[in-house]
Amino acid sequence: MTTATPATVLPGEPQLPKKHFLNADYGVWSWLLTRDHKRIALLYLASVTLMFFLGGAYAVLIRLELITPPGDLVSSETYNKLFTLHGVVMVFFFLIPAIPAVLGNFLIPLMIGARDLAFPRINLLSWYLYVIGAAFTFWTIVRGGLDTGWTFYTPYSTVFSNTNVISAALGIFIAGFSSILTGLNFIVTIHKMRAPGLTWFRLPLFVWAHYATSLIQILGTPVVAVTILLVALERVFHFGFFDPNRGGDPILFQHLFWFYSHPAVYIMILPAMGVISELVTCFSRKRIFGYSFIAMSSLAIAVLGFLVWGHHMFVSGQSVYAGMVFSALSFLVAIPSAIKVFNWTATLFRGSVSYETPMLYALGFIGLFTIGGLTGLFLAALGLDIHVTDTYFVVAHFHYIMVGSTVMAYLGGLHFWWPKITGRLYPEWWARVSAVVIFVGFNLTFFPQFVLGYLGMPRRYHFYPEEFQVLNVMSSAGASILGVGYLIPMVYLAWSMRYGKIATPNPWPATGLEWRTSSPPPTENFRETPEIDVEVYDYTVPPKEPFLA
Amino acid sequence: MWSGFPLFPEQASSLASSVDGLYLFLVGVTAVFSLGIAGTILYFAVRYRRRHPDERPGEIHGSLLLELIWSIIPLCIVAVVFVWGATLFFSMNRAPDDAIEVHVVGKQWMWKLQHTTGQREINQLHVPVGRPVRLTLTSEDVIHSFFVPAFRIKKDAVPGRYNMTWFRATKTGTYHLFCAEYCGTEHSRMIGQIVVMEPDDYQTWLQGGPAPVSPVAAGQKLFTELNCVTCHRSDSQGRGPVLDGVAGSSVRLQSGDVVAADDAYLRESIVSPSAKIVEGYQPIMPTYQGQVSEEALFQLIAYIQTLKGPQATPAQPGGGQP
Amino acid sequence: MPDAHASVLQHHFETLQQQKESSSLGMWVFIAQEVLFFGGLFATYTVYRAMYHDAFAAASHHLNVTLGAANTAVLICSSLTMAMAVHAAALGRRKQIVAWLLSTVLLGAIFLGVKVVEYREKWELHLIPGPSFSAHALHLEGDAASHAQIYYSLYFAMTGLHALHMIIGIPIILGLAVFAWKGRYGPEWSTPVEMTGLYWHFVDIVWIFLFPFLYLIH
Amino acid sequence: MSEHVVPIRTYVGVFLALLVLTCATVAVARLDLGEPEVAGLRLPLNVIVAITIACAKALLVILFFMHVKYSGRLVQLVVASSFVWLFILIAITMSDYVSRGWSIHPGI
Repeated sequence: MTTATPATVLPGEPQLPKKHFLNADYGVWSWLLTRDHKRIALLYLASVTLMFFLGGAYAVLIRLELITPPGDLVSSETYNKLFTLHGVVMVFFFLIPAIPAVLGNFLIPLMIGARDLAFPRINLLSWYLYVIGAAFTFWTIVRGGLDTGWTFYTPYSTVFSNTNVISAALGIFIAGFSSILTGLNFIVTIHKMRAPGLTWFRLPLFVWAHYATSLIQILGTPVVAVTILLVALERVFHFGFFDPNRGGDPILFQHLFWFYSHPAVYIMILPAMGVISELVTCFSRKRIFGYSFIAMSSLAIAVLGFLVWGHHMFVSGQSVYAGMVFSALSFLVAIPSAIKVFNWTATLFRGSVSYETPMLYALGFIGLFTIGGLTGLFLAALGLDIHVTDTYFVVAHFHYIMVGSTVMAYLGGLHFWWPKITGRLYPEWWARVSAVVIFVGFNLTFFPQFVLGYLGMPRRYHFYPEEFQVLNVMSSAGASILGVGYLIPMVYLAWSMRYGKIATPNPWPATGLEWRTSSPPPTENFRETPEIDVEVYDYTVPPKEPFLA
Repeated sequence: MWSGFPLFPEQASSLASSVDGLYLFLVGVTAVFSLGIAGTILYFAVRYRRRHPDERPGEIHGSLLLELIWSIIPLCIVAVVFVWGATLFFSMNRAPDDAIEVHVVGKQWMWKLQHTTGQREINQLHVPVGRPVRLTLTSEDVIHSFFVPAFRIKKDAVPGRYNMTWFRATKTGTYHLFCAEYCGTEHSRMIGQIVVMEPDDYQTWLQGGPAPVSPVAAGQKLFTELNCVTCHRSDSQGRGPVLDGVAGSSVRLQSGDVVAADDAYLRESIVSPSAKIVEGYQPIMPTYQGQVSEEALFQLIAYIQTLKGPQATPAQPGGGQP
Repeated sequence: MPDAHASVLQHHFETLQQQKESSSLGMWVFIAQEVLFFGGLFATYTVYRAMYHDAFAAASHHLNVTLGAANTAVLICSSLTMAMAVHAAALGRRKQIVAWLLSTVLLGAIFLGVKVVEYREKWELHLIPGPSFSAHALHLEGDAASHAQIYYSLYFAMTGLHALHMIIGIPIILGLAVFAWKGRYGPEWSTPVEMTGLYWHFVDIVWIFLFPFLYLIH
Repeated sequence: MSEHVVPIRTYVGVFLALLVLTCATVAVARLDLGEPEVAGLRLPLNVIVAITIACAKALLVILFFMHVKYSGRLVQLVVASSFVWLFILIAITMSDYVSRGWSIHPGI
């Protein structure tokens, strides 16, 4: 370890503030009944980490099974449950809440100079809903799992599956409301709680990104909630909604499902983009290039994202004309995404670039997001999507976006704000190593899957033809590296909570209000309400003094 | 395990090379952009690395010109890709008129296929090289998807409706058939083969085995057995519309709409007769949902398609000539 | 009432005005969410009504238009009483608030009572979707009966969720009445009454669409 | 914004209008207004009238009972966007169903 143990505090060394949100109160109930957004963020951090490793365990089993063509490790039934639960846990219980509910929750009030989110009780309620949703998911697992795929396509989910669709559906329904309430809280907070002088175009881009995300959470999530409810009604009470034997249309389910679940991808990626905007400016020590274009592109992605869901249904028998419209609109989403990538790149130009761990993650993000985004074009192109949809090409594409990009940004952000959250520094050397290991492991795991997909290996296959084995072995080998890469930060971050070097209020140093309070911040965030007269990202001057007593 | 380690799928249909063309174009675009961006980032990151801890670079706010350039150029590229992809998609959805018809029923967990000549196959499809083959797909239970990577085609088999796709094989050989839509426990075993044969071999194959009953003949038999003929008489005196010449015509409905009497319409009229009532008739027909298997439905429709209607008189509203 | 002022202002807000505006915006965002929640059902309804128009019309003829219309009137009345309660709260008329709130609850209960009567009728006629569903009472057979079942599935899902919203609303209003009786609400602070009012009016609006869509299919 | 106290007269007026519109929608449902064809599109007048009346009623409730008429731009924007998104959901979903029957041989 490169960091010193805090046995002795030398004079002049930074010290933890006497009172901060972590030691403001003690005991289990001071956490479980807290209304402090920072503590709730940490509750979320613990829960999503647990879910991440649960989902990751499923991924390990999937990759182990796929080393050989015949299904020799687990039965087909089990395999189907593995990928289903991997998807359900990762999508609904890790990726969707990860950045908003952990980093967003912690940082939005700090970044806008507020004492808390607008509705602290509702914020706590969100976490409890999340936990109840997760509990239903655990119940589903204990009762024998779920085999519908995370997409719950009818009529398989409503009529044919023999697994625990109801409890899983309820879990997702409840977790959905957790997501809705988080979005609601963010929207109101960003509108109504900004510190004096903090106008919209002075806001950090992280806040803009979360605002756009919240719009999707509010306007999309209820639709999937009610759709899941209809699935449950059809399954339990034999109501007729999607069952073709009773005149229902299974494709209608797909419309309703993807109306949310496509924008849900933007719930995962927009906050990640917000994180990257913060990291790139801080470690280039330079104003973000094209601020308003990045801010507006977040909103554009949120709005356009709602108009493209039918590109998941090009082979389903959806009308050819609807397919064309969806395809055209899908291509349009590429533009705001491209704008962001170009602006981040341009931010480096004539900057003062340093390579601390968060920046390594940010640069890794840009690379992986570029590939993930560009392969999205393959899937939006009607004639080509026909071949690659439902193959490993899609699997690779969305893992580049959802894991390669979102998880990279999440980890980057976690490292960046770790000193703020815990008041301590993580060990830089280990962190850099793990960032590189994750980047390499990720590419080894998922790049071969593009090739596999174009060769025609369908997704969700337990058995596969022998000619696909080499690429599958490569992918599994990469996954083992990736797995190690994810474990290392787990270990040293936990270690640093106790033994890490004490951080100053602004260790990087960065602009942004969150860096102008102590690390960790006091419960009320700022001793006095900050007043803002310049926009964020002003790196031409040395960092401003913290608002400390 | 290294034997046959392909990096690119075989091209065995008329569409394959066009799909690959678009694919390779996009691979090129992806390579240019991602290498370009990665290169620029690496160059900037090294060139503008921090040389002094207190370094304060100058401000750059942005550039409208650059924003416009890097919005418009990608927009032009995606416009090209859209048109390219859509054109391909249209040709995939428009089967040539001289195509061989094959009816495909997906079922947990097998593919049942029937040729117009009557041959039935399971998880195997024999087709001649060079002739277009039109597949009409449906499912008995959950959604499946008919995927032949070497042909670059895929189409869902959705219960309760007909989907269509087609291909023209260009190379003899045996190719993978996969179910690409997750359909339950044995999803990954719902696989098969497409055997593409020389036309002569195909003829031989057709003649081998016991003489099959053609779908039309089977359909005619069903038509009689199910007493369809009682109401659907060809002399316009029946209680149901005359079916002679109905296939492929336009039918005017009670609601005033005019619909094309394609396979999907004929299927719906058998399983959901009340959904579209022909003008001038009563909704009295019982449903055959659940009583007629998907294969039998194909046979009935094949038979109805052979009912040509030269004798259709203007007095027949069911004939559908407005 | 400076004391009341201090007690209702939560610590993380600067001013009461900010707190009120936040609550109001929060409630509206919640209602936007509700619109989309019911929206999924309305989308399903639109698709199937276009697909199976005749069966939907036939099935809907078995709903009791008189009861439906009466219930619409009851709900509109309850919206009026709710609006009056909000009005009284803004003026701090303690007894009036309680009276208007209780009449809202009463009207809500009448609505639900009528709904129970209607549901029971459907139960007796075997019009509850599921294995025991029979379109016999509708004089429909075969596929038209299946499509009528889709109609009734939607009918129960939509009116059921609507009724659930009312069932959630009623205890909240009762709670408000208790607090109003204790004199919590006045010109300084009546936001809870206002917000519940918004919720209740939203529930009314859902019914305003459900009534013609379910009862009045031509 | 919410400070505005609406006169009781307005509430009663809106209430009466809502009742009248309810009676109107029931009455109209008993008539067959037919389906005239305008520019190739058949317009089911009964449906159109029913939806129009329902929208008018909803608008009255939103504007007056829910005070949106007196609220700030932001609240109005929230209300408008929720309905715009509802429209997106229904309209785009229906676009698939409407165009499924369209031929892909557009006269070529």
